Amino acid sequence: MSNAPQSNSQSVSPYSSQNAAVRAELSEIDASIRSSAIFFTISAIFWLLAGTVFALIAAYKAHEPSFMGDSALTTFGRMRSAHLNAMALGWGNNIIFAVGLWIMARLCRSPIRHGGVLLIAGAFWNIGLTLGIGGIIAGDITSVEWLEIPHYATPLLAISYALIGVWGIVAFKFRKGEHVYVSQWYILAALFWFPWLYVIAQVMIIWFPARGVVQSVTNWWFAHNVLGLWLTPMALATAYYLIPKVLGRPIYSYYLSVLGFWALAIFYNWAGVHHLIGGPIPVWLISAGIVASVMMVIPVIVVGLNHHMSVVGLHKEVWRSPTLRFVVFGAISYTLVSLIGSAMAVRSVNEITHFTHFTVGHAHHGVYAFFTMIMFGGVYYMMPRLLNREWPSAPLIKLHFWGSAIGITVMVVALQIGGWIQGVEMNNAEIPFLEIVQNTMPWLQARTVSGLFLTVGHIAFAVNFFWMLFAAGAVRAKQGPTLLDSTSKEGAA
Amino acid sequence: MKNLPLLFCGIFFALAFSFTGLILSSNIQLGSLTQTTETEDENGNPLEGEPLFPMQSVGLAQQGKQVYIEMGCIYCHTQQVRRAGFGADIDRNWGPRQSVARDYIMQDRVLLGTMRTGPDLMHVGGRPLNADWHHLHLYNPQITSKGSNMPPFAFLYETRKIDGEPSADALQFPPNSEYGPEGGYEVVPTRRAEALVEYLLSLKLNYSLPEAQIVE
Amino acid sequence: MDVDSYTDLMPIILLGVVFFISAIGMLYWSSKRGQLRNFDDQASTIFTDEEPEGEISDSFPSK
Amino acid sequence: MSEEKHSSGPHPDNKASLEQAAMQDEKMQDVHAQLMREKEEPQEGFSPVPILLMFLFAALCFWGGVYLVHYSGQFRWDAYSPYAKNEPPPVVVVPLFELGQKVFNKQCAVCHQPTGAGVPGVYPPLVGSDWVTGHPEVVSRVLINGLNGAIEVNGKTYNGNMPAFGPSGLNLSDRKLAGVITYIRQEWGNKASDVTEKMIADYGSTYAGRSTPWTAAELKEGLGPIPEPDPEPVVEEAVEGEPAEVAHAEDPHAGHGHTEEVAH
Repeated sequence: MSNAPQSNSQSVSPYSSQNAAVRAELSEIDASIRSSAIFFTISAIFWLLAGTVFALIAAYKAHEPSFMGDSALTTFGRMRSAHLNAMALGWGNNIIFAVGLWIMARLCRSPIRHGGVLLIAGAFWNIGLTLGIGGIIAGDITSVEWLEIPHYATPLLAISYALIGVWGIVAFKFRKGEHVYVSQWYILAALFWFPWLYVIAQVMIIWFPARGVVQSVTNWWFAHNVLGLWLTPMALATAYYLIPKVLGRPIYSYYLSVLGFWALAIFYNWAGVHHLIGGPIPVWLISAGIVASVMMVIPVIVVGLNHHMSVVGLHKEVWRSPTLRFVVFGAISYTLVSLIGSAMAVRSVNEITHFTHFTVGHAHHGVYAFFTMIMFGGVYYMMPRLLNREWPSAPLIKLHFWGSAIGITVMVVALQIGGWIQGVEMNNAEIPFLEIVQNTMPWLQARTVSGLFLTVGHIAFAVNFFWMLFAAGAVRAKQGPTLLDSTSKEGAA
Repeated sequence: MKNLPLLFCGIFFALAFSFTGLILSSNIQLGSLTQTTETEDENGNPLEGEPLFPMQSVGLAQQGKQVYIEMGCIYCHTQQVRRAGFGADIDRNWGPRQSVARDYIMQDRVLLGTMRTGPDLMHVGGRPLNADWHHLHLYNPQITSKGSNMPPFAFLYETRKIDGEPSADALQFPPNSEYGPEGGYEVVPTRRAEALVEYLLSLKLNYSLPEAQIVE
Repeated sequence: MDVDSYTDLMPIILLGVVFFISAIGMLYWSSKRGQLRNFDDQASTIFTDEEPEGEISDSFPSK
Repeated sequence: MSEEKHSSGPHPDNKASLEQAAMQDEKMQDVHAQLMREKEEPQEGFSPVPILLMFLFAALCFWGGVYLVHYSGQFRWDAYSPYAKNEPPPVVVVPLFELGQKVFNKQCAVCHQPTGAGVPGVYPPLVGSDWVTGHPEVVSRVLINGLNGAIEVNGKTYNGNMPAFGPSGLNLSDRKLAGVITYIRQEWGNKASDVTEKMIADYGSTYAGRSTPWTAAELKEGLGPIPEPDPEPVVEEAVEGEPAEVAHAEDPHAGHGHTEEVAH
């Protein structure tokens, strides 16, 4: 890999004769969303680190059960749930509110209105989440997967989320440009879907519990759609925006992106029931879930093709750009994880993988290798434009990339091999259960090791970020001029 | 698409489509299931005089379920038995038959679970494991199942000095086991431990339902 | 396929049909309004003169 | 407002020269001016979706439809198996001996060991124990109500307590009790007669009231007659008197194969 490229202070093409109004408008947009985007990014990184700590505890406890086993607060069930909520609602939502809304603001071509609303809502979101995760650890966990936050914290989350959702729609309403770029569809759809999902799930499971198994159908309709209709569209929106933007080349086929968007909207919705294959629900529900999960191959191939064709021929640039290194890693992972997901939904495969670590590996493959890596890329692109500063250290970015990439690859491979073995052995009644537990131990230990890699990556990311945010040195080191000129254009390789 | 209304309608219908198709329809089909007898008469009503299943869990077992929820047991244990021929749940005597929707209608929180790091517990009460075994297992799983990766729940138990006679419900540790208390002390389950074990023992799938007969 | 098993799903099927018809209607209306024409130039809306098409706009910070 | 883009032919330079030559006279120039201001012709704007993709999607949709309808169990709420047809699942009757073996391995092997040898000093053996192979009522009592206190088996005394498996205890069905007793009376070289579900039902009803486990002494008293359909040593060809509970398809002898060659 080429060593640090030559300094990027001098921009290649002469300062183009852009009239001041349009230039000012773009910088105004970035300025208007700067405070909220930075606030969300900071809280996102805080939750990322907190979630990583919970993850390490839970992963280590998986093969050393007596570790921190003497108090109810740190029992495995609560640590895992705290990790899940810290990551999904803490890191995931905050970084979406940062990167996603920044992209929305930019594409709406108009400075955002009432930025303050975002800040207030963001503050409530983080307070609610802290209260919620504290509640989980204290023992008020609801033991409903993806909805573990106790009832006293969820209204706070729902309201502050609705504020942000409404803000997004208002921003879209007052957009200037006539065109609606594909990222905007995805962001708008996600901003609309998540609150509806969240409110219905809360009402039908926690507040006015439905009768019997309908709770589980609702639970998994919600939980899978959090991934499919909230994290995935936001990550795809970021990829659809950053890949063409960084490479300076329009998306391969805009028509494909329309097909991809609507196919995802229709099929992903139904796929959630594949978490209950073999479970106590009518067989037609399961079959509908399986069909929808397999049909998900269509939007995945379409998006994969679209992104791939947009990158073809510029692989060196992709490798040289920190943003695209992460984003393209994420885009490739999306195709891979979705194809594995569709395969997992088929009954004969599901019979083996259903209750095993294979599913855990798949979940991390999707939520980390795809969503989180794209969001890392988004931050690497957004921050210089918000702060008018460059990232202080390239080696830290590379450390972050390799820490995360190796970590997630090791984790996914280890859990999915271990999970497959676990599944096959579990379906063979001769093998006593304790023996299966023994056989999965080495793979769980490998997962803990991969967790260390990820931690290194996250620390490198946080150090680099806060160094950029606070250290005055970074500004001096980067005497690059203001945002608009110092878009560190690479020599026209 | 260029304008908001069209985009919005599409987005709304996409989710409405799956909400009605998955949630509403399962609520229509399963939302009004009632208890019934093991076999129904020809027009589908429960037979008089026969016990109605599934039974409502009450008393200590119900409180035990709250402990089960608070400890997050569902993150390693499931409560669903897959049908014969799809996984080896019945062969592993995790239950005499497949668990069906009606088995869960009396539960205010359904705890199906999705991970089997530990065995399925739907029929754990029907297995030859008595309360003492469960208490020892919960206190420290290494006692009964060496090498298990289940965390110890010793905080549900209280180690106290024996004053005179050891109390009746003190845990019976296997002879000179390294996990037992030192001399002069005994380990007694707290109320939450007793409730949890009562709940585990109440988890039984020993009844048939019209749509799911126990076949042996 | 005994018919009576569908009766309890009838409301859902009707709702599904309504959705389907309105989806086709919207598609027809949007193509009438010309929203499905010339997609591709929308793809270039994200380029501005500061970050024009054809230029790489991100690279590793030199240190 | 965005500057006119030449039609993006691969080599824009020589295309331009062609256009220069064509537009010499003034009129052409004016017309051309209007043309120049117009936006490009709205071409269809979609690069051809690889046809292969369309075939793949069509195939997927077809598969989806077939799969959903085929494995939908007629969309019935009570259809849980993808192969659910209309009629109720066939009731498969397992011969007593096989059923007994399964029940034994599940419930009893924990203490009496799969070999039936028990644990010296702790759990009494079942192999060659006359309590087991003796009067069927004795072993049935033990299983229905349980046993505690000292019991002397093959010369050694054992002092444990056996849980009750009847209604007052772990509540095994009559059929399972009959199965497991038949199994232990005919496994590991034991040669004793079947104990049928009906016998267990009779014993069960007589001892239903009893909730305390037996002691060894009590076991021997008040034994009823051995039910005649299955006299101990003499085994007829096929047990006519019995309702043919062994109703599975093959030859009824199969279920009793053991007792035949066992007749001594």
